[in-house]
Amino acid sequence: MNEVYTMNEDVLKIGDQKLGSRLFLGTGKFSSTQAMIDAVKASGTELVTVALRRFNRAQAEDDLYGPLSQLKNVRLMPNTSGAMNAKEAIRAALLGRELSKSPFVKLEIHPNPHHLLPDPIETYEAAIELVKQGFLVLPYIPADPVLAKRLEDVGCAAVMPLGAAIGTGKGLSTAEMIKIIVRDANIPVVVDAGLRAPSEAACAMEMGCDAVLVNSAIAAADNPSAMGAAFKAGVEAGRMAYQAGLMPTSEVAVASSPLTSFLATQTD
Amino acid sequence: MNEVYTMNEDVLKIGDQKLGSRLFLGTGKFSSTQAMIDAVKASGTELVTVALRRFNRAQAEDDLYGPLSQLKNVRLMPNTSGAMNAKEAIRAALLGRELSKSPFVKLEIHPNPHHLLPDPIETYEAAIELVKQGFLVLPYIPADPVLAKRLEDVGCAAVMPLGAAIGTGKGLSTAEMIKIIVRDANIPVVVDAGLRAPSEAACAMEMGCDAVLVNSAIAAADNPSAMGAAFKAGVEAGRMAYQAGLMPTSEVAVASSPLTSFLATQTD
Amino acid sequence: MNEVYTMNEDVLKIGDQKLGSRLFLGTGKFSSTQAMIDAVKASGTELVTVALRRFNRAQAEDDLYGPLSQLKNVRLMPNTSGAMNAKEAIRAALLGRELSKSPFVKLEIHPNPHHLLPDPIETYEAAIELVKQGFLVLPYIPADPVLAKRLEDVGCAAVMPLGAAIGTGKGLSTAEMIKIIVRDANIPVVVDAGLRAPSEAACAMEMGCDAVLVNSAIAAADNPSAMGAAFKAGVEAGRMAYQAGLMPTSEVAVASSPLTSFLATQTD
Amino acid sequence: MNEVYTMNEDVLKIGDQKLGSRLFLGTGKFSSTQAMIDAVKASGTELVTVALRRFNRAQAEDDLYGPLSQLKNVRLMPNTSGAMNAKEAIRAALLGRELSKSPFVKLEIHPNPHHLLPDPIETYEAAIELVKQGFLVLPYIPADPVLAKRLEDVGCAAVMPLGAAIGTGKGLSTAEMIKIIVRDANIPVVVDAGLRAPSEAACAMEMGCDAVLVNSAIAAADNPSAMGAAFKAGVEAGRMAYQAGLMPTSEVAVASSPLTSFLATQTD
Amino acid sequence: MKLTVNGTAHELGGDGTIDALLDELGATKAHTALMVNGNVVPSEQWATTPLNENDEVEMLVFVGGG
Amino acid sequence: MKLTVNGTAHELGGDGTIDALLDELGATKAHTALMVNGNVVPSEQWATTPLNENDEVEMLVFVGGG
Amino acid sequence: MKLTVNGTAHELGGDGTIDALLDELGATKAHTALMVNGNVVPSEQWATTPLNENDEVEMLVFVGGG
Amino acid sequence: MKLTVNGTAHELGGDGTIDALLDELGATKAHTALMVNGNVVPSEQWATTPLNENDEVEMLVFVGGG
Repeated sequence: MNEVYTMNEDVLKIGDQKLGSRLFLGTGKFSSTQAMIDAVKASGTELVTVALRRFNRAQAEDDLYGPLSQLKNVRLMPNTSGAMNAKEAIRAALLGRELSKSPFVKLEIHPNPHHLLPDPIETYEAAIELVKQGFLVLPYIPADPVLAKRLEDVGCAAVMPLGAAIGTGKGLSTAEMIKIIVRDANIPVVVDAGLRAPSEAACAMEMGCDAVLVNSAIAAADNPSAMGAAFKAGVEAGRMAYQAGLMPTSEVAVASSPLTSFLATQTD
Repeated sequence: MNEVYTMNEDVLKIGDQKLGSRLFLGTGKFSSTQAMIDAVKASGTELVTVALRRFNRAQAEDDLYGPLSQLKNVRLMPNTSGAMNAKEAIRAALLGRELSKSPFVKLEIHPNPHHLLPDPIETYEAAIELVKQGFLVLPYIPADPVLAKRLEDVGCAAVMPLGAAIGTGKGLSTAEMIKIIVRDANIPVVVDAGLRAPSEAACAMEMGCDAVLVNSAIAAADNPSAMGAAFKAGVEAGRMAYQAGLMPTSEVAVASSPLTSFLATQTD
Repeated sequence: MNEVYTMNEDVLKIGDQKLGSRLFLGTGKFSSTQAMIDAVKASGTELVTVALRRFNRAQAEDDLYGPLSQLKNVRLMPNTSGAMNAKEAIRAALLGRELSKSPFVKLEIHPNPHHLLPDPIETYEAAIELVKQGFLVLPYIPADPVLAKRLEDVGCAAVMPLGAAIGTGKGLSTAEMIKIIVRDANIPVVVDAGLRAPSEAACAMEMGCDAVLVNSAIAAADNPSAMGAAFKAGVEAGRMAYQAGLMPTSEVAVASSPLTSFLATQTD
Repeated sequence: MNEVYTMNEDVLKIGDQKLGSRLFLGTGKFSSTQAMIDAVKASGTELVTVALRRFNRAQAEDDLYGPLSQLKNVRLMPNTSGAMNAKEAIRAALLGRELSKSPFVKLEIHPNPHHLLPDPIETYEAAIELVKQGFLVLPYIPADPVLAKRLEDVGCAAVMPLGAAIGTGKGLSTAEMIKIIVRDANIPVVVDAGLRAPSEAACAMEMGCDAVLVNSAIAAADNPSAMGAAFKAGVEAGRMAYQAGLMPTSEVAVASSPLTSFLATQTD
Repeated sequence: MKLTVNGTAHELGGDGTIDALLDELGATKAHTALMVNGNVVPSEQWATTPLNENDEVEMLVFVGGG
Repeated sequence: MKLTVNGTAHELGGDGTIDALLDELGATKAHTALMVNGNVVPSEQWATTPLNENDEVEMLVFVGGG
Repeated sequence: MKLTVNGTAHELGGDGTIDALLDELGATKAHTALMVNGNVVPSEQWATTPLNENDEVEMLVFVGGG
Repeated sequence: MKLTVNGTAHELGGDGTIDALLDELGATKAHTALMVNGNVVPSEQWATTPLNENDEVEMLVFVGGG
């Protein structure tokens, strides 16, 4: 199929890593591990995020190490959720790398549980240290073009501005700022958090974003696996459209049919 | 692939006709007949619109009868463009049927060339007559829920409310009214005109629309064929998402990772 | 005050009638007649709508004839609510005129109680007859530019396109179509239904609308009288801005301060 | 007049300072000093921003010290425009205070002339120092709720999140984030930059913002003085509406007129 | 005589005019509009207009409306 | 005989049928729809339908349209 | 020896190494990351790293996260 | 003495104070803020503050700004 062919050739590079899919998946909030695994497969993602939690013998079934390690062609990106400041985030990143042996880290520092929005000051400080320690740092950030540029300047592998607060499903509420981030960035821009529908993922890609990270929208769908496939198609649609070049908008109507007046006869 | 499988089973019925694709294509504005044919193929559409124009020996290459008749699995839907009133539209419909032998007619009556917006009064009158004459009538209409319902009541096979004025690319500017039309309709609802991007087509499908009709967005793209494929994916993404059940939105953030505080140590 | 002075000179003409305020008020949904009267006064409106209901001795206090007739400088515009078709609307208009002795009629025909959206076919038919009978007809219509033009052509005194469904408070959901109606109209355009906030009323006026009709937003506010004053200010703000000429938008930032670099010293 | 009375009582406190108007004005971009003075008067503002520029004998007429010092009841808020980092911003603030003898400083650090968006890291650092030096610091910031909270925590007198990039007139593009800032803030929230129309200023106030800062929209209007009056009315409208309590929105229509069916007769 | 007034059966006495009906029902004439069998009857004619058996009468007043 | 074809004056020779007109103008019959004085004429009737002086003929083909 | 493991008091026996602790608690070593007093300890060192009285140990596993 | 004033070379005469410089350049003192080598100098000190060879002086006034 035309578009699949396009997709195969359209590799996303993050640092020295190559990904064949521009859809990243979060693994939280699923009703079961199996539902998560099915959605990951249907989505075609090659990069999934995971979180760390204290070992608890009584909840062994929550341990995703086993199930995820069986997925072919899917890499792990541990996040630093729970970190309230740079020091804690660095600790979380080091722990995550110990387990995942992955170069990727999703740097997230959100001190306020009510909105889970990222702290730009702590995130900036942590990013500098994690880059020094050899991580491919993908920070979850506010849609702040100057912050995004400064994180690029200190060596982050990508930036992940939010579309809206985690789990709200309010979509690309920050679109105007994301457009500026994309225009100025020399590293991949990934929209993270807030997306609810494939149309929003497609829109982010049409704006020139390089990828999107989705979790709640898929995990909380009535049918997570079908929604994973829907987001896969949406991301591909948006990416293809970006490459195909969208028509310009117009203030006045432009006919798509001839407006000849053969229909009126002199006898009318 | 999961979604392709879904699509295959998800047949759209208009009157007694069945269509495997929920993307309808207009054939106007393309730079060449070949560009149009390629886009039609890439889009996977099974229903394309055509217009009537006076025969002109000097412009024989504009005659699409030949090229279109070679496309397999693609049916024609002649439109009534150029009609200024019900009488002219009925004439155009009859002429189109003579040539196409197709039951479909896109009923469009837009007296004002500046905005090409449909006339509800003439459209309603013409629809009644064309239904009597056995057409599958698909009227291009303003996003007017009462008009849509009345057209359903007089026997139209589907209604095609506009998203925005033809060729403006302003997208789903009438979304609130289209949602009401979809909620009340017992016949297919097709968004026609105004769509610029696959994300907008996906959004229309997520809202529960049954199909979209696209022309300018594909014909005026830098790469019409790739854009045709992009719209195909967008329509499928939106349709799958509608069937998979979108998550609800939330006013407050909902964490997708555990927020345990193992990261702070007593020594911090 | 500058703007009040402007307002005084900025008379709105509907047919041969002159109005000093561009805010029309509906009188329904108020918690009490006194609350309604207070809101009418605070709003500075000079035109209020009223409905007809069967006489019921037990509910004499609902009879607004007395209270409204005591308001100076406020004219009545009976509506035709409850009418399911043209014939009933004409009847309602005649009854309203008997009581109000007013030339104004708000022509509303909305057969569906679930969305209360207007019927374009019946409204058009009724408008023709009511114009013949000497009314100043202000039809409540969908935001349909061709219908609006046809109603102007048959002699309506103004058109009142909806912003959103009555009572939903969804604001100017039909803005794109209303802009086209305004651009083409030679009679006043009044946004009716859907407005929730003074900012939306201001926006309608900035778009070039001639007035707005508000009911639910004021009647259902915590403080209807203060909200009446707020809408008064909003309408005046929008009207003044329209006359003052809004700045154009820009895709790139335009500095409002000099960007001289005196702040960096050679010793930095 | 009701609303004026309300306004008089509705004092805005910034630190220990009291302001009777919730509209702040920038003084840049006006076609002439007189045009600026007239707009300031018409707007009713009590706080205007000014910038510093190198003395140039040949452009003595640009010196606003004289004209502004003659305005009664208008205080100055020097800005730090031109500063590329915290050190330069602190310098600019000290210079501004020397001249203005005003406690207010608009802290703005925007290194990129293409979008003039603020630098959160430098702004945070400068704010800490300027608070120590006794300023009432009003930082111009991205619409970043965590940054806003941290600036409150270090003693800023208010925060001024942007609606859109300076001079673009794109309005409240960051509305979703501004709502969160307002919900969490214990200091005044002032929307700065991006506003183009009084309706947008009204909307910011309806969202619960405490004031707005406007420059381009007034300076670049066809009639700046009339636009100043329009923004005055818009800000008052939005503030009154916020205090009056906006109606909730509804997914279904809610009638404002009785829907009794007296109009149909048995003989119909 | 038997009438239907605002959808309800009503037995009218007096001289059988519209005025008589309004008096019986205690309606304020200046606040009332009236329709007989679907036709509006102007108030000037109420004193002189006789009602007939089985007439459908609608008596209406202004109430709040948008 | 004098006709108006697609808005232009045309002198028709031959046997004066629609078929003759189409041949003269070099139209591909299978790709053409035709209307005489506002009435659609099905192709089956072209061979046998005579045209008359001053008839208004419209000959139409499919072109790109949305 | 007395430890705090994942925030809870724990009395460790065995040879007092991290390995001993993991065995006691039945953790799958390959699925576990570990921190002592805020410092990450690579798994290669678990067999040989002795724990000390009052050490704060955090044992962590991967769970679903966004 | 040689100074750099607002980025431009300037040869200062007089008593070499800031006041002297302002007088030379015709600046209105009450409308001017001043910085020497990056340090703000309050106006009270202008009469008594001597400038030195190669000092960088910035003289600033208020202009329109947002």
